[in-house]
Amino acid sequence: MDITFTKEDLAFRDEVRDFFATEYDSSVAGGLNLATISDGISYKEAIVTWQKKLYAKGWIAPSWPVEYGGAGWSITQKFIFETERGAAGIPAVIPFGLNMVAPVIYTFGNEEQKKRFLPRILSSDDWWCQGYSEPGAGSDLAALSTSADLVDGQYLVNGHKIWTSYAQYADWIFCLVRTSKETRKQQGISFLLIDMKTPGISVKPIVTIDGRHHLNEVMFEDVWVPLENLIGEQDKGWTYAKALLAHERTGMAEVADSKRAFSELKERAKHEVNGGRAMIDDPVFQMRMSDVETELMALEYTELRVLAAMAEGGTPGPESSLLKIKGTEITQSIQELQLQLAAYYGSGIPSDGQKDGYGHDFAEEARCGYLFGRAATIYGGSNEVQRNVIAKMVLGV
Amino acid sequence: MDITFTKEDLAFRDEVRDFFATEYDSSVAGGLNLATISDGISYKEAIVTWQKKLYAKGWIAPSWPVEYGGAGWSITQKFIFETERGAAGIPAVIPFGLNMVAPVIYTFGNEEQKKRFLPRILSSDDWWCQGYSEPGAGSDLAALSTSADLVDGQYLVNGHKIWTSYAQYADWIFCLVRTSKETRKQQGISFLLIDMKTPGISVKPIVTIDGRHHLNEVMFEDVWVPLENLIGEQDKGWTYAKALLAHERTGMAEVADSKRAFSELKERAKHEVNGGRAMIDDPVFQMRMSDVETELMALEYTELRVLAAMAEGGTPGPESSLLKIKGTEITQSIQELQLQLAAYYGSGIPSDGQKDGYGHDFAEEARCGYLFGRAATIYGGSNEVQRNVIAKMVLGV
Amino acid sequence: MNFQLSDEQAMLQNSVARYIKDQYNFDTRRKIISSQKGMSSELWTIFSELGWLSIPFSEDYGGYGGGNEDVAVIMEELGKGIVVEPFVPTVLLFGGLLSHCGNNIVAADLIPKIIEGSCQGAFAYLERQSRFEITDMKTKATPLEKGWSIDGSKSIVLNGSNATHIIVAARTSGGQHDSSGISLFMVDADSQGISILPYGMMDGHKAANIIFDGVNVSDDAILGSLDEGMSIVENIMPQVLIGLCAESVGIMSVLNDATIAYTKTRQQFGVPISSFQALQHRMVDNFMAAEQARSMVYRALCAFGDGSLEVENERMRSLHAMKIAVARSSKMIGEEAIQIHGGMGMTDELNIGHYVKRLMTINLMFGDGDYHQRKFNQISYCAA
Amino acid sequence: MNFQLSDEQAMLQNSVARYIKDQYNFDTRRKIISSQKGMSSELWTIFSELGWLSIPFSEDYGGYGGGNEDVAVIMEELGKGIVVEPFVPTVLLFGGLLSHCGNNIVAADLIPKIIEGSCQGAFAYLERQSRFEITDMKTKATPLEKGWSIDGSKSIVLNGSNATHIIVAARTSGGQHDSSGISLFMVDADSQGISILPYGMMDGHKAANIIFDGVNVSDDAILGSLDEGMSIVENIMPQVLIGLCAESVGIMSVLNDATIAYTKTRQQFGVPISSFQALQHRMVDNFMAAEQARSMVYRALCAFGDGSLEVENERMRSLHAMKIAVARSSKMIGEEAIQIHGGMGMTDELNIGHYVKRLMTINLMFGDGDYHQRKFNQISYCAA
Repeated sequence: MDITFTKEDLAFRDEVRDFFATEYDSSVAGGLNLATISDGISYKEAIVTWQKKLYAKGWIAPSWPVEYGGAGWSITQKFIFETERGAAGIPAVIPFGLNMVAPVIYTFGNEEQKKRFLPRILSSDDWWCQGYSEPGAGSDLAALSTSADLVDGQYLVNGHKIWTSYAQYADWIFCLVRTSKETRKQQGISFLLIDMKTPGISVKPIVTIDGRHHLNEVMFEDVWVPLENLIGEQDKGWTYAKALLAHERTGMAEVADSKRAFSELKERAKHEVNGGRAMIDDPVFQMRMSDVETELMALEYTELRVLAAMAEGGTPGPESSLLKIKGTEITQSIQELQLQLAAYYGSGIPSDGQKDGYGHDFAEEARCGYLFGRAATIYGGSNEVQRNVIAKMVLGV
Repeated sequence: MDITFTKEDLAFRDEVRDFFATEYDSSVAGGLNLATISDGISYKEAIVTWQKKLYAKGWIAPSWPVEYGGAGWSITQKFIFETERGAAGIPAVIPFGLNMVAPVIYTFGNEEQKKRFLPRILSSDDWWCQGYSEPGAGSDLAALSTSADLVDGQYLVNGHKIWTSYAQYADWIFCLVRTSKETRKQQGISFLLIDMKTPGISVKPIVTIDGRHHLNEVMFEDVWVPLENLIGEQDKGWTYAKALLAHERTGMAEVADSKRAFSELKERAKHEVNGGRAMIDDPVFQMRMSDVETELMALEYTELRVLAAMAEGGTPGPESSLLKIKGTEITQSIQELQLQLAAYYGSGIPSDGQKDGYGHDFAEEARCGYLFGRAATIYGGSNEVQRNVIAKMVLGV
Repeated sequence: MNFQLSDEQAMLQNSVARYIKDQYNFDTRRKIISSQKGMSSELWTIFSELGWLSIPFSEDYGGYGGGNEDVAVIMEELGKGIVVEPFVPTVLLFGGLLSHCGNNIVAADLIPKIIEGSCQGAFAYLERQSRFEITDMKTKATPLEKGWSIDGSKSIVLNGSNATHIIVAARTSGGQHDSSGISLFMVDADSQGISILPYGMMDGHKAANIIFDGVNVSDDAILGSLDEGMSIVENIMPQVLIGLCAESVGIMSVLNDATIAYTKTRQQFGVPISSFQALQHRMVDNFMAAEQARSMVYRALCAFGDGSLEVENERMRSLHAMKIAVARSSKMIGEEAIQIHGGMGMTDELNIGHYVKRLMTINLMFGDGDYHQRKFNQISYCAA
Repeated sequence: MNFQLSDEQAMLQNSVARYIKDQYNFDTRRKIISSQKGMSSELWTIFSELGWLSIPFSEDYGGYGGGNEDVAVIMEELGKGIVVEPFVPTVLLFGGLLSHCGNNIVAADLIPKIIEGSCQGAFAYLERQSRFEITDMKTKATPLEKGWSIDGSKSIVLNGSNATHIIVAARTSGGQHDSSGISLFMVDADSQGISILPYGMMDGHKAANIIFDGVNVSDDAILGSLDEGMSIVENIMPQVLIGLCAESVGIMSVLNDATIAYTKTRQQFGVPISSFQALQHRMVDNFMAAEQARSMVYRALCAFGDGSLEVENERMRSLHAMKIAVARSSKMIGEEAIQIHGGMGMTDELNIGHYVKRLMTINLMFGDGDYHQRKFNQISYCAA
């Protein structure tokens, strides 16, 4: 059992820390604050600007195989990078291209697809979104019905995807589509890459309960997609998507981000006062804080255990569902405490000029974080479905 | 909306209070303290002694129809009686005869059965126990397999009942038995009264995790039971038993007893000290106490709402499952806090002479209460089954 | 003993329920919220005509003479429609303070106007630093040769942008944290020196931050006794809290019903999700939580009822316990309603989130669950 | 980075696990518990022969020279068998104090005897009023012309009735609540003036209340420095707590496995109850709780590991957090194991309740979850 850091590890940590301190400047940071932006484009620009800096440094996709642009880091280095990223308050990269479609492309795609798509994903020149869920196929993803019929050597796609994050910015969408209606469910599904500029695609915003526009519906009406955009074999798409799901879930623990959020919570609890006493000195609020912090401290090591096992050659198993469940529950608990700190002030939605001095200073971030944060236990396979997965695959019941 | 007390109500309260203060003397009270008794007989004697006093006063079965010995009280009077009983620390009457078999007898029994059994139940001359559960039929009661075959005008009973409280004291047992094997489940079950002295009956103690003997197995090996001991019609027993189940559950809220237990908890929290501070002054322990007390305060009114609706002519519906679930959960929460107060001292099981001065003073009651108390959410239809009942009957899902 | 509504109360309930069902659907509400005023003056007039605005006021002022129970009845139904019109700030808060201030001249002037719908009121008490200890107050009223000058900044004044009259709490003696020394002043909303910064709340209601910069008022503007303003506020709190909690109870019943209904129609893995036992048991817990919260409102109603035998301590315990129980139940029910509705529950388009946000806001008004639990503990548990 | 056992640790784990599986079944344990001594001297000798009793001791004294990880390995396996022999009181507590007291003469005398199984030790520290603040101490050692006289009463001295030697904590200066001024004395169990009142614990272990009535000891009996006894106790706490929590982790894994297995065989309504989704989800929560507790033990092991970069504050935070997490997880897992086993879980005959009672007892040793959470809060959160 060993999580000590070598001299090389410590040097790496300093390098990461320096890089973040130098490159993550306030222009980028301001644009990335979801709670305060009012203009979607500046958010996208900030993301791309930041991701291009990581790309230039060679750190944009550390987990990829080295041959495609990965960093070849040890588990310890990945842990250090994530820890420093969280501590610096830097958001994770947008996952749809880098962590979701890219592994499918480099694992199951052909050489031409790799050459065509991977470089532009690395450089953040293409923004990807995910076309999995449908109105009738949420946690029961295999019930999807968007069809792709092979007509004259091309796919004719018709259907309706939903809950698509940031489709409004996207250049490409990766979709699960039904290519065979003979068989049911998992069989007959294919994995298709679709250019968002193709005629017949329309994007309709979904405003969420935080009052913002993160999500979309994407409609396909007689959309022609070239055969070369099919990943692997037709009707085998479910296998490709599924291979990556456990991978996706391990990323959902979001320990580094929760640690950051928690330290912000502590800072705020020093300044919020009730009856003359800082909330951080309130024994009851302290218990609420340590209820969450101790769960987070445990999850940090649970994640390390999974990562260490993966480094020994294992692939993440259904245990990764634990990381998703606990990670999202902890994220939500921290958001709940942020909102509790904001108190009644958190209910008001003043415009910018009205915030200072009236208690709305941090309340909007707390409110929006809490409200949009409710989605964390719903998306990516709801926590109910994750519990089903563990019950079946781990407990064997 | 009205829960005010009339002058008559207040006079009744004083009468009840006086009666309890006078009649529930220390000899009875000592014998009824389950945690401190070492001799089963003295427990039974204490119970019977106390119940005979209630009988003499006419208060042993207030909820029975007046014609059979009930008190004809209003809901308010019942509430007052229960509240005062709890406040005085007096346990409820043993329910098997008075609250469980008696309503079946006076509702579905014939005149001869009423005359034979009801008076001796009222006077506590007969001690009854309940033969429902079997090793393969717990919460799924209808799966029971104890058989009663009609042979020469008598029933020949063979089978195995389990979890039978206080069978070691019992004169009679009321049983659900299978009289027809043709049909499945609920059909073919009959309701039979069996004299515990009948040859072929054996009782085997079950020691529970508190180290005590409350429960038993009751084995029937070729036990002959006269036809006259059958309640109502053969094969209709399930209907009779079920009619009383909701009735039984409403009694499981145990609000008055939980209020008493809570006030004892508060008393103890004044005297248990950590680092020089009484636990009752500890802000965190205060929160744990009020988490429970506020649930209890709500349940008191939930029960009143159910009782008031019953008084308006309704029968207790599946909502009574709520009283059982919440009531037992609250009871357990109070027991958990008692044990938390007892701290490490609660782990020791010293003999009587060793208790004083070493912290074991109240710990044994706390430990035994907690451990045997785990059964509350299992028996009487487990809380899981109660949730199924509400889901189906109230929510309609 | 009974918990039934009287015939009059049942009629009131019926009338409010029917009107809201017919005339206040979710689209109507959405349009009202997005309007400049954030409320409908037409509907307010109708509320007046239907007699709703007169409920808690004394017959001496032309009111219905209703009590806490009547307020609970109407508030539960307003909750079911998540009505955003300013019943709480104008009728319960502003009107309540008028009814309890002992100043018959002001009350006789303004209460009839509230009842007829021509007076909108607001109560400005909260400040940036006060959080839930509202006596933590910096706003000062300084005596002039004649009258007073008020200076300070107030946060989240409900109905602050639509109010014609504002009752403002200001310190007339003592230090920032003293519980006494606070007085209530009646000011016209268009008085010189008042700046009003309006905004919406997450529950769709309208509020404002208000700056008082040398606002001059006469001695008559003081409601009740000098320095004793907080005792008037304490007197109206039972009715205000009961009303808000009854509103929450109405909302919880809507959310639970909607969630159950949704699970019966939503298909997953080829069956309605209502058939999943894990969801069933959670919905049972939500059902029980709603019933427990309702029982607490009944308990508080009984504690503050006319014939109540409860001593003062038990009354306050019931009041705090109600707010605690409602906070606990509505957090669970709100979060579960969204979770079980899945993606749909996250959308602004569906009404679920709007009900939840009203529940959340009510929980934060006049102290959250933890705040009331601390107060409850203070009066319930001590070693002495 | 890795969390794998070394080859030696894997061998140790294997050896303990195999021995307990083969030789320490539930019936054997039941017989041991009901015996007068409440432990098996024969097995203790075998534990010695197998080298288990030497694990944490320095090679200078003939020990194995193991660290916290080795202790965790053996304790997890002892937990799986709910072994009642006094490994904690004799090896970890008594032996740990000897190892850390700095008195080489006493250590060199007694540690080899512990390792060979001929010395049973106990640590008498708890008193009636101390609860979890063990420095709340009335027992006094009064200086004599030569040596000391000890007077006082100690509660729940683990292994107190079988111990040949007892380390007793007594106040040599300061007042009842002072954290300094406590010294540790080594006394023979058969010294004049000692009365031992033995009894069983709910977890089957043996303990005693011990009265010290003018017990005379020499100056040599003091372990470490006068008045500085608590610093020795603090030094052994990490290993003691890690060991106890590892034992709980072992128990939780047994309970979860047993519960899952039971649900697969138990039929209700014609199907195994493992098919009920509500139970499935709860068993998943139990699985997660056990994993989280295990992770906390690993975290504490890393924090107190040789190459740890953690500052003192982070070490103590990890230690408290481990005890908090184990308390939280084991309360849930224990209660759920009984509940899901239904009536069977309530019986003394089944092993489930016995595992649960050991979990409960461990949670109460050296501070319950709330106690450690307060300590965690003190060093984690403050406005300054």
